[in-house]
Amino acid sequence: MKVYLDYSATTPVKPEVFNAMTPYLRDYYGNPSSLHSYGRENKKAIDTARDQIAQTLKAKPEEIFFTGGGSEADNWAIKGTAEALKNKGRHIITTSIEHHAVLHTCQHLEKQGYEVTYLPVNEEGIISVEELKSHLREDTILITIMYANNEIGTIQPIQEIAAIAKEHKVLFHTDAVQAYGHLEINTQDLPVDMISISAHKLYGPKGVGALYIRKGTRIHNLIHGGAQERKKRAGTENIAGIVGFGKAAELAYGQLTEHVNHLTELRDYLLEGIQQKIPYTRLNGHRQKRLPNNVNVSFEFIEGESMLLSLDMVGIAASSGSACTSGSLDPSHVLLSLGLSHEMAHGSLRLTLGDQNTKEEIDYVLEQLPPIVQRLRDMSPLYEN
Amino acid sequence: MKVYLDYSATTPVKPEVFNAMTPYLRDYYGNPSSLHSYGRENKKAIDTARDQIAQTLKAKPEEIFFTGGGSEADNWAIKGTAEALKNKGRHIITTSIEHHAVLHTCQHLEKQGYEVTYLPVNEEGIISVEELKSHLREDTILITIMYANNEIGTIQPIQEIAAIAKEHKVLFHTDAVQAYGHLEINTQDLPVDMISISAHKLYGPKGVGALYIRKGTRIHNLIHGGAQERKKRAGTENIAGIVGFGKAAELAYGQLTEHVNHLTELRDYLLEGIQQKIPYTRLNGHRQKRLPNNVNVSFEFIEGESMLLSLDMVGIAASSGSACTSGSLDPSHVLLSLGLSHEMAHGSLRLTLGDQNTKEEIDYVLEQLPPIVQRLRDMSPLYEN
Amino acid sequence: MYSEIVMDHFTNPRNVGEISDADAVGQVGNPKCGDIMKMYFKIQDNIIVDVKFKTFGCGSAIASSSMATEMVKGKTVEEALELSNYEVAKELDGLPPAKMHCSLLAEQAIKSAIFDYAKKNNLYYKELEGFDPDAEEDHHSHDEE
Amino acid sequence: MYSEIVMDHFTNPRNVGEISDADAVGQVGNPKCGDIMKMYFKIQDNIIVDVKFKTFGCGSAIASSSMATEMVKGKTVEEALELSNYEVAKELDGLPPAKMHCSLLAEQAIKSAIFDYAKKNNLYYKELEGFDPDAEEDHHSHDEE
Ligand SMILES: Cc1ncc(COP(=O)(O)O)c(C=O)c1O
Ligand SMILES: Cc1ncc(COP(=O)(O)O)c(C=O)c1O
Ligand code: FES
Ligand code: FES
Repeated sequence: MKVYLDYSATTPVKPEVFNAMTPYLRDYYGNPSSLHSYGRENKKAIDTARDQIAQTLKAKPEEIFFTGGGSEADNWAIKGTAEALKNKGRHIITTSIEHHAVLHTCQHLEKQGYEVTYLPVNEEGIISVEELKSHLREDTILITIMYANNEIGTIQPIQEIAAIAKEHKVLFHTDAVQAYGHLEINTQDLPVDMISISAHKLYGPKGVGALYIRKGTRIHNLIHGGAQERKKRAGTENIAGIVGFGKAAELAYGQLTEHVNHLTELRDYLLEGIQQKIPYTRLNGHRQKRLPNNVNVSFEFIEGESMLLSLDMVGIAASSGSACTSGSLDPSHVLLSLGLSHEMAHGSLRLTLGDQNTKEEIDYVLEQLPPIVQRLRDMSPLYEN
Repeated sequence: MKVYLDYSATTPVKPEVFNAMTPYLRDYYGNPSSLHSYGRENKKAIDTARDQIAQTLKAKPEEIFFTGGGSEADNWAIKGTAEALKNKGRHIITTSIEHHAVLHTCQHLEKQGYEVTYLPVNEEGIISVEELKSHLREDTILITIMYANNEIGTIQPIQEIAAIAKEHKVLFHTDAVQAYGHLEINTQDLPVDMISISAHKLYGPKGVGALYIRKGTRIHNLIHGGAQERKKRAGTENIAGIVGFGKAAELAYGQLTEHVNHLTELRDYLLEGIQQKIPYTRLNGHRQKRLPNNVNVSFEFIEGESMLLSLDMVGIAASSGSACTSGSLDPSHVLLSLGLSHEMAHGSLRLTLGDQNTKEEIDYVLEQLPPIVQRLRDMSPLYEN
Repeated sequence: MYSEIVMDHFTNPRNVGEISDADAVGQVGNPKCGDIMKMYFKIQDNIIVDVKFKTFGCGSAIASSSMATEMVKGKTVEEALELSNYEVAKELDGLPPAKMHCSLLAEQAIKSAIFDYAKKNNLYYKELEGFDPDAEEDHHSHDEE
Repeated sequence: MYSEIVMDHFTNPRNVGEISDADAVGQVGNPKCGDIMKMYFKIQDNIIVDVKFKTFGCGSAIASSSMATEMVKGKTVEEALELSNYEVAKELDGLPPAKMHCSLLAEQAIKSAIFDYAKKNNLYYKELEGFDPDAEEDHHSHDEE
């Protein structure tokens, strides 16, 4: 049996999305910036996708700017506003559990003379709104806090954070790459200025994302050049990718409730099964305030990569820490932020669910996982029977 | 008859390229950074594409970094080195006819305290190597000069420029987005440090490009985050796009001579036909030192957009100025740099050829174009019969 | 991008040409931003009985000239002075936002011709107060943010 | 990513376990970078007659332990001291560059066990000069540029 449980790393492209994309790879090839009819087809397609995405966020189409992915959107939001507002101030507030696209960007800005506050999180991965308030300064120009975490699925109190930002007239950006497609995000109710999203997390193609920029927000370009994206993001548009993103967004939000119910049910079944069958297990993240598709547990005494290898050998794809950091061997900064010891952080397993998963697959995982953990524990010098 | 003559704006995706891409949209969906087998398939595919592109440039695979397009590559090369070398100096040399991805990036850097010299070009669009030398300073950190121009197809004396840069130990970047796929670029003979290329100009998909960075070149990241692209360019990879790029590059350089011969023949036939049939016509750019697929002419007394509209109505797709700038109504900065008057710059027509064009198509253009020009001239207050 | 009416007026522009013994000739625009429009009026008893135009400009400039000449033909001079570019654009079934200024060129060309007529005939029109036919307006300001 | 031999030693590691009456016990690694390796030797007449290991670490650490124990079994103490991580990696049919340090861990674990043996028996080995079994080496330095 093959079971893919790494949907937070990336999702397969839905057949409907693939079908929507192919004409733009095969048949229509004009440059959307061109005047002739070849270009116009493509321009229309981009407009449609922009509308589709705007609708899911209850935003205006002209507030959606396509990018080459979630990382570019994060970099743009942060560097673009830092640069635009540098005469106003150079203090940025973020959290210690952001994705590297935010974290490394902030660290880069620190080298350029900006000051960054990294808010800690509690044991369950949630920041304190009071603490956020206490760090606001005269020269704070940006708050960037992720909507939901990619490793532990924890959802932050975004509504409250946004209200504080608004009250203090500080720009607020949220990395919603993981939240988008799982949670309702309504820019009419939520006073957020910028939102990063990425197609390949919701059954769209890789290499395309978007930044929502509320009208009137001052931001410099990250990629200068041609007049694409209303002069805010240069480069010939990845049309097929954009069309796929639009379609994927429409599908995701068209069936959000069913999707979330299905995932939540499987998630709870999986989590409870693991906790029942494997002793010395810790749930990472908040039990309720978490993405419907995220299970993240640490098994004491064993290490993640060997677990992943063993799971892979029985056809189960999972991750330990985030996929993006697995090129590195350091324990996850998110898990360390929760207060986990290095050993516990190393022993983490992330299982993230998707549309295609079934109860039978979960049963298979619950059958395969315990002996794997036991075998590795038996080999571990940290484990005493 | 429909005739597409806007290949420099963008090309259709070749069927072989499309076929190479589809499995990566439809079947393989792992994240290449993941440890499990789903990810590995994709990792291999990226490695293959990197090899394919490295081979066309006689470069090492680890010198190729994928980006979201040519514009991103240009921005990265220029900002990334400017930032890395800012303590060494802040002077950059470029030309007045660069693509906006270079030009606007340089202008942006000027606002950040850098100094930029924009070398003029002669009537045929070529810079003077002597002039370049005379502008080199102690604090010059980068020369960025395009290989071949996107509007007028002019090819710069890159070999000489690179030699000068090397001699003076200044980094040299070239925007080869238009040259790549048309000219041999051999990084073993050419001492260039960075090269920007883009897939959609050589029958690959839109939204993917690459920056060649010679080993040892100091450059900061433009997009920070995950460890992708050897930690130099964050973001989940656009795998299908990258696979398509690799395939397109391989195909282009596998049949370069035939391709170039075919284009050159058609180009000369088209150009000579136009010059014969339409009086008051000026060839823009150098007659010999030009891309094999580029015809750029100015028709006195008339304006470009109305010409494009008229051509579009008889099925001919062309451009006036570059596609990327046609969102703007200003006359092309490239043509103005050649010394053209504003009216002449406005009356320019760019016809760029591709693989699919035939002599019959060119004959059709040569039949349709003269009456269109005549009709518009008859309407023009500048034209006296 | 363009409406059918625009395309019709672009393809078959009405009133193209010159009037050699015109009572009023106006030219506006600036080759710098690529658009020049020239209008010729034949005026009898304060009525515009004939109009011709020549335009160096984009498709929407040509269509606007054509439509504007049709709209002022048969009108009194005063009525012609009241024609706004919005009305021209409306008759064309709309123009893209970036192309509204092309219709303004047509409004200005009409005003310019009447300015010439007033000068030649020593007439005064309130609507032309402050009108400078040689003003180098920048029709091409971008909505850059 | 891993060779077949690595996968074989990972799946069926040889010599896993402990030796309760071991003559030499060594432990290296640092939980900070996630890897701990513990080795037990039974030594008779200067020959390593039995070896066991326990490893908390990645797949290649487990495979390296398994292979290294196989390689030193039956060797003299001096021969075991000469075993380098390159040889271990080579026997495994290679390791990815980022995983070479895991094989180093095995080399170090062997040295650490012999260090223990030397201490207990008052022996001197030139190869162990300067060896510190508690050194906190950072096995995870990245080749960041
Ligand atoms: C010379 C040149 N440089 C850069 C670019 C930008 O490439 P892309 O559209 O892939 O961002 C283009 C084409 O648009 C170009 O012609
Ligand atoms: C929370 C979060 N932010 C940003 C990203 C980066 O998105 P992308 O891979 O599209 O660049 C990811 C996923 O990799 C993510 O999970
Ligand atoms: S007349 Fe200037 S663009 Fe239309
Ligand atoms: S033991 Fe540290 S990663 Fe292999």
